[in-house]
Amino acid sequence: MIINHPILGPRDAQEFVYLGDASLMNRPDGMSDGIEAFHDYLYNRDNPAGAHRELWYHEQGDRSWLVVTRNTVTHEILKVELARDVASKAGRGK
Amino acid sequence: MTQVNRIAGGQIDRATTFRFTFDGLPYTGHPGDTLASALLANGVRLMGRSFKYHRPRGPLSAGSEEPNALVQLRTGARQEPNSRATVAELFDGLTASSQNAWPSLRFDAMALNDRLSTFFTAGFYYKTFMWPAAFWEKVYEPMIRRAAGLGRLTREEDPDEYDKGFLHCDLLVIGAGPAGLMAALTAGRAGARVILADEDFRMGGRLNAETFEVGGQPGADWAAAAVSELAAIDNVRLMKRTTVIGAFDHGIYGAVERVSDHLPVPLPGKPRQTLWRIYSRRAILAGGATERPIAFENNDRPGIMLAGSLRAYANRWAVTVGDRVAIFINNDDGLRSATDLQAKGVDVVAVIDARADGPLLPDIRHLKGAEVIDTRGRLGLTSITICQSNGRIETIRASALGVSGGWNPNVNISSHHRSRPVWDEAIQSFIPGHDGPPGLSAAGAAAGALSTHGALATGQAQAIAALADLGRTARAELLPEAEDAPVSITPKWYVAGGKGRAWIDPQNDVTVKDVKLAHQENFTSVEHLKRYTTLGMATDQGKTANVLGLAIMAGLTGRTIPETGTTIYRPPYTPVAMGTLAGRSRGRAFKPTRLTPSHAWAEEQGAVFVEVGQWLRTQWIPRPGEVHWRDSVDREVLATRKSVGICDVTTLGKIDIQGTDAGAFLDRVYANTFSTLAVGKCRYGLMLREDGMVFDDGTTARLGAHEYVMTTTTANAVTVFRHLEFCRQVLWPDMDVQLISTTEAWAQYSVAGPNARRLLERIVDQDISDAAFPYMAAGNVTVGGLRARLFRISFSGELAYEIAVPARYGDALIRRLVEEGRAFDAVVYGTEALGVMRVEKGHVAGNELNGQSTALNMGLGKMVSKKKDSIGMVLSGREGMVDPDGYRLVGVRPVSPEGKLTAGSHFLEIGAAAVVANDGGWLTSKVYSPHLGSDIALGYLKAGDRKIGQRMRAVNLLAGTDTEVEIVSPHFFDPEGERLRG
Amino acid sequence: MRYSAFRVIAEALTGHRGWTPVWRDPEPQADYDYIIIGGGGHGLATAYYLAKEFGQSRIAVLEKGYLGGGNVGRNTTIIRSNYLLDGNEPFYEFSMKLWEGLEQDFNYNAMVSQRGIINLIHSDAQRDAFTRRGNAMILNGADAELLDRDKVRAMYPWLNFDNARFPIKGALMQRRGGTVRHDAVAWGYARGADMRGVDLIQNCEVTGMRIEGGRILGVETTRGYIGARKVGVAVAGSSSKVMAHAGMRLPIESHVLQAFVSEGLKPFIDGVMTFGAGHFYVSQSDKGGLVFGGDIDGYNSYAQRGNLPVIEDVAEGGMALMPAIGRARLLRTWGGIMDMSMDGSPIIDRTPVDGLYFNGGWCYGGFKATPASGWCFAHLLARDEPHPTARAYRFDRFLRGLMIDEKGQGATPNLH
Amino acid sequence: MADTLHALTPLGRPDPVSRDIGPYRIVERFDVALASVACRRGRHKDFAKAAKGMVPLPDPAHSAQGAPYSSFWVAPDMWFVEAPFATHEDIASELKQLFGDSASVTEQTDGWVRFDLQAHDLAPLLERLCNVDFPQVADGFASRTLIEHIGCYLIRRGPGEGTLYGPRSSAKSLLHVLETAAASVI
Repeated sequence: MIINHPILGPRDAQEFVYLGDASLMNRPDGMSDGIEAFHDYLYNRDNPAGAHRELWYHEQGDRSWLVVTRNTVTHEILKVELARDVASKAGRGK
Repeated sequence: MTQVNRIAGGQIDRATTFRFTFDGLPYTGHPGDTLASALLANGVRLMGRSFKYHRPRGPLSAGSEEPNALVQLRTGARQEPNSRATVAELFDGLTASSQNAWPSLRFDAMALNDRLSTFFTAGFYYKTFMWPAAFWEKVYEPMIRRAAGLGRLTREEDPDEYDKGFLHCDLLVIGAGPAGLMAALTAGRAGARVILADEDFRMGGRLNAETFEVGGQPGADWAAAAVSELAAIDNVRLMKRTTVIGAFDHGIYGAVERVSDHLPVPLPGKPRQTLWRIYSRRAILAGGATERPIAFENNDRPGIMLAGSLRAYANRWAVTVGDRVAIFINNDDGLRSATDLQAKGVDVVAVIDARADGPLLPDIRHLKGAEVIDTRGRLGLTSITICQSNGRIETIRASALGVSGGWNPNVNISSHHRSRPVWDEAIQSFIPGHDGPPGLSAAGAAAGALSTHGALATGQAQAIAALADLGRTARAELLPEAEDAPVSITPKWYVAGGKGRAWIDPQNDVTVKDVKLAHQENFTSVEHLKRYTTLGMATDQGKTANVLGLAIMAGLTGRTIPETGTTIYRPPYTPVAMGTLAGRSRGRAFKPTRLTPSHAWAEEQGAVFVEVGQWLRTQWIPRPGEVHWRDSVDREVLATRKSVGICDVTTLGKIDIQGTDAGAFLDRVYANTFSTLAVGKCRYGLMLREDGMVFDDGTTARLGAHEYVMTTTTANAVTVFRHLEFCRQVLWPDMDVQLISTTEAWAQYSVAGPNARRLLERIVDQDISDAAFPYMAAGNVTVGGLRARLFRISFSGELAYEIAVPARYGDALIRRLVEEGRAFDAVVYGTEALGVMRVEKGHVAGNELNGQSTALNMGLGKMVSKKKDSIGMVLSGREGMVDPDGYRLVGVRPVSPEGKLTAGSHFLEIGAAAVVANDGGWLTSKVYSPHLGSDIALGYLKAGDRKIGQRMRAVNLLAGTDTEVEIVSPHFFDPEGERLRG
Repeated sequence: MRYSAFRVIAEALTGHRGWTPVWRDPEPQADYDYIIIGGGGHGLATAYYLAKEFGQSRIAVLEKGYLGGGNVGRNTTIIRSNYLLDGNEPFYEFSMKLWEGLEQDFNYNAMVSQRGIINLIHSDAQRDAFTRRGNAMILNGADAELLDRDKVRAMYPWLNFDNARFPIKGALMQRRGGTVRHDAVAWGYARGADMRGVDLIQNCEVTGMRIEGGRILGVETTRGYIGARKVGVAVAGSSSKVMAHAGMRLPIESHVLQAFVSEGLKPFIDGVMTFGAGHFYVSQSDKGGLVFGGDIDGYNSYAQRGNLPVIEDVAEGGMALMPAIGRARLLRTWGGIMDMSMDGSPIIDRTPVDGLYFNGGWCYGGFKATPASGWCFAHLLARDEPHPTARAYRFDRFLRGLMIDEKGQGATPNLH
Repeated sequence: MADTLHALTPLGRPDPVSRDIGPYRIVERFDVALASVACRRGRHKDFAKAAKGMVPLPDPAHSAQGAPYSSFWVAPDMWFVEAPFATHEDIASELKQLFGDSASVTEQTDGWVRFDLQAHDLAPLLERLCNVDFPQVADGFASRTLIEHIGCYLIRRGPGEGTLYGPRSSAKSLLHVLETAAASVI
């Protein structure tokens, strides 16, 4: 596979490490959320057959975490974003 | 033997003669020959035996689709089983032997199976061999397994090397027949970066095998001219002997270049083959088409082959398969075989044309509406029996029979993404579907354009389209003139009526009867057909068989062929040597080797090394007189505890963490708190996964207000760094934290033991007295003016430090430490002694950090701060993980000092039966403690914290040992920690 | 029809005219007591045991494609019960015992072949871990042996003992491990179920579930609505898709696992072997092909195909372990979709919907589990309580912190 | 500075090596000091100001030559800065001084082994080694890439000139890979 890195352009997916659903970005707050919220966050997945937002880490590259939107049936990649930008925009802050 | 069947013409170099042997007999051939063409030239038709019935077989084809003529090429460690004689390029001295035959190819005892074939129908084995139950494994299966397989693999290491590489292009053209050449010319002339890959050792595809003209010259000459033109274009790369094996995602194609297979052995330093990963923006599949047979009784004898192959042997290789040739066809293309062979002076005894209509050949006995209904000749065809349109049966003497049931476009690569080919009624075959690999289009015969003109035209058109896609313009130049005969075919799949067997998949011995049986038993879906009969599962993957089998099943079920199903193909296009896929990553180069800065020194000392991930670490350093490894390890431990020991700990992961939020960041990623750590101090940190299990541990030092350096375990250095980047970029993107690994930049040594400070005082420029540099101090120092780092930390329980210098000085530093250490009888210790001392001190390491254990399990539950949010804090509180009866880390000592312990033993109560209900946990790590004079261990024991002082058993059922043990605190050594603060 | 050697001979002598269809192709009825969604190994086994062992009737298996077309049709055929954890080992040992009597039980030769499996050891820590595991196996009534390097060498002298990056130091062996002819398992269960009146309905895809008042009433399919008292879902690979019809999100991701077979070779490897320092496991089929595999590709996928890097990675592992296979050729690759669960272990449990039951999350260990999975799922469906060996396979184990994590990788499905 | 401790190259030798294999020359460089410089969050202005005229800050996937400092981009907001070792052994301290608290600076000199590759045309060698489309990228291109499982930085200085930085601990493995590949493609 080839991932079109937003900064570096097309890069072989072999350079990346895959984590999983981009919902792993939405970590609850440990001081206010409890076990149930963390359980749902960590364990349950939509696991769609189709467009899937997922996290890839460019370990053998620039060490960026990316949010890749990829069709899990065709492997077509629809969108690639820097995870840091996505997280910032989502208000994850500090 | 002489080349009795060599005829005039051909693309072989008669000026040079190659000698070769097959089954020990000598033959000759010429450059340009394949093993099959040379054997046929020498009058050898019998080249193999089939898989199941051991039927005598000769080549069915002249290409990579070959199911029959499989041989063992070369000898010794280079012996290569199942090699297709039809594509094995002849070289001087080639040695080949037959396979799957005993005692000889001509007389094969296992041909008994053929006599019993009425019992050995498709799937018969599912219905028997069940009684008595034990007989399957003891009798039946060993028998079957002994008979299994085709060629033999030697058990020697493959002596050849294999390479891998990467190529990039705008357009990959797969196949260098007329379509591929035209596509490459069109794109190459337009300036695009083109790769033209062809599996053959001569480009041109069918043009080399046909007699018709292109642009007013022989097709082969036109092809050669096109290749010359392409070779002169800088932006075109020609890759002959290169098979594109698969279409992978996003335009990546795998290709295997046979660099040296046409040579007796590879040239020095050169690979046998190279696996290329081709990154293409667009690709054109111009892989041609494969002829398919018609099934009829005994259609598998040596001398019976595809009609197009018969004429390929004549036209390209100047070989006739026999002196009397017959042709059996259902389409016009097959007629060319008759006319070409006749033109070469071969006696064409009859053309049996299953069609009543169509053209009639002059000057040849052309029988319309006729069928071949049987053949004779045990080791090679001697005659065919035909049934004419009027029902007259006639036996005709013939030594070769060409069969053509039509041509199947080589859709294979277009279906590698599981796209279904679609049925084309006009050519009675499948053509590539529209949802194939993005960026791939098909041209020429692969696309169903079966005429030469069609190939040229589609090759050009697809190249123009592909370049247009890329925003480039390619010109549609005038195409060279070429034949454009329409496909004229009347479906004919098999000759019905007979009682004998008619082969569909010759290698796996799948016959029309087997398909009928599958139908009778309701294995009618195409997948069931394949799996039940093994149709298409042989080394050729059904290239000649699949469509035929499918069509026959369609006929039986009364459905159309597309309704019955399609066949799709999986990579690789043709089988690929495992060595090629592995490349250079084998033997000691399987993975890179990581060496520490003291490695050269340790080698000089005769150190024993151990693999720790990719690192090689010193395990222990034997000294003269030491016989057993324990002698060395005990000495290293005792000397360290007595005075001072030095250990290379460079492999521990080191991560530089800076930024104004560095402290807050560490509070999030560690279970305990780091923001409050004073500058110049370090602290043991426990890192959890989000699921609350312990991820890693290590010490982290604060070197400045916004600067920390974290250490990780050797094993987790990479995963911890990845996790920290995840936290920094994804979870808390606005934190001001910067990370960089410095694992390799610093050579780091542990200096431990009562004299550690005295030794280091001789080396470090600064005051490191207890007052100036107390327990858990950390900071920059200098060594002879050189920048260095010093940490006062201990995993051995001794007064200990870790000192780091830039890696280039690591060798000098260990030499200096050893030199200065002589005054203290200092010892250098390895990972074994390190392990002994950490177990004596009760520190968890790899065996306890198994990803299944919580801080509570390790006795470190209090380290998980609830006052702040940190990764894993919440979920570590789940009920199953705070079970008061859960595992707790304990120390284990044998009740008798001689008692032996084994890591991995399980705890049982005294007197309890060895059943899972009594399983109390297990011993995680075991060492011999020279300090205590006995084996000691750590273990996870259920409710272990309440069992200190109790006696239990450590049982190793694998070795039959059962040792009474006392459960103790994991801190065997200096539990109060007085020594390390000293 | 009962299969036997006598029958094979009798049919051969009479032109094979007497063989009858191995299963019917019935039209779906309006409703059933039990609908099993998924005609793969687990679904077919469930239906078979429901009928045979639990005396149930009015059972249908709905299969979207062809019978046995699930992962039972695309795996590396290995059976073993060499698990570490208490939540797993009793279940897999139960499965092993069922394998051992399977062929006589369903009168079909699935070629259960216990030629032994060895897991190679390359480090002291690995030996410690395998010692722990071997003991756990024996405590659970399975068999295990620890082999030293010499014993492994005597068994397979042509492995890379002398020039290895990660030397072989021994192996954990389970002699009762082995292989089974995978398609025959599906066909044997299908035939056995069909003979007991189970309707096996092919080309029937479930497109929805009718749930009212928290209770399932039936399923919508491409062949119309079919009512059911109880519905069991056994569609590993597609679990999330099917359970979405009931509004459920699962602790599962779908991943592609590639597997490989070489050209047929004369006998080379007798048993099953796993490399401990790379991603490679291998056995040789009764036809002579080396059947081997490695890691999953690692990204969510429903594509049933993988990519080149994993093929190369597996080949590298193979060559590192067995340098003699350099000239053996890879013949065919394929990809199956795995239900990768959050702890690497399966789920056989009720769901919040009354009458709807779930069986999935098999990661790539589903084939060896087929008999026990079918039996335990049938037990749950028929009796509404878990089978004793499958009690730990609950949905709520993640919420309660009772994960069954053999590899210790945590909630990272692609690492299990 | 460190006259009391002798230095060894990553290959464990007193002096760097060079190899000539056919047209390919592989030269180990042991005379370059290296440090990572990362811009602190939200401090881009101060950072750029400090760098101006001193440390080039090339775009992603690029390198830039300067004196005494050259640099190449390694990650968002992070560069590796090179300088002659003889005069800038303590490069990290110098750069800390220069950037103040606008940057995080870390010494990297000994984290890496550097090989300079030379030939009339490096493409045949590099296509055997890594997936960088070397003939197509511009001079100055710099990128991390995988070479036989080893993560390296590759900098293109010309069609026949390139620099590789590989992890120091794998120096021997990397050199072996380079030698083997060169022997294979000549």
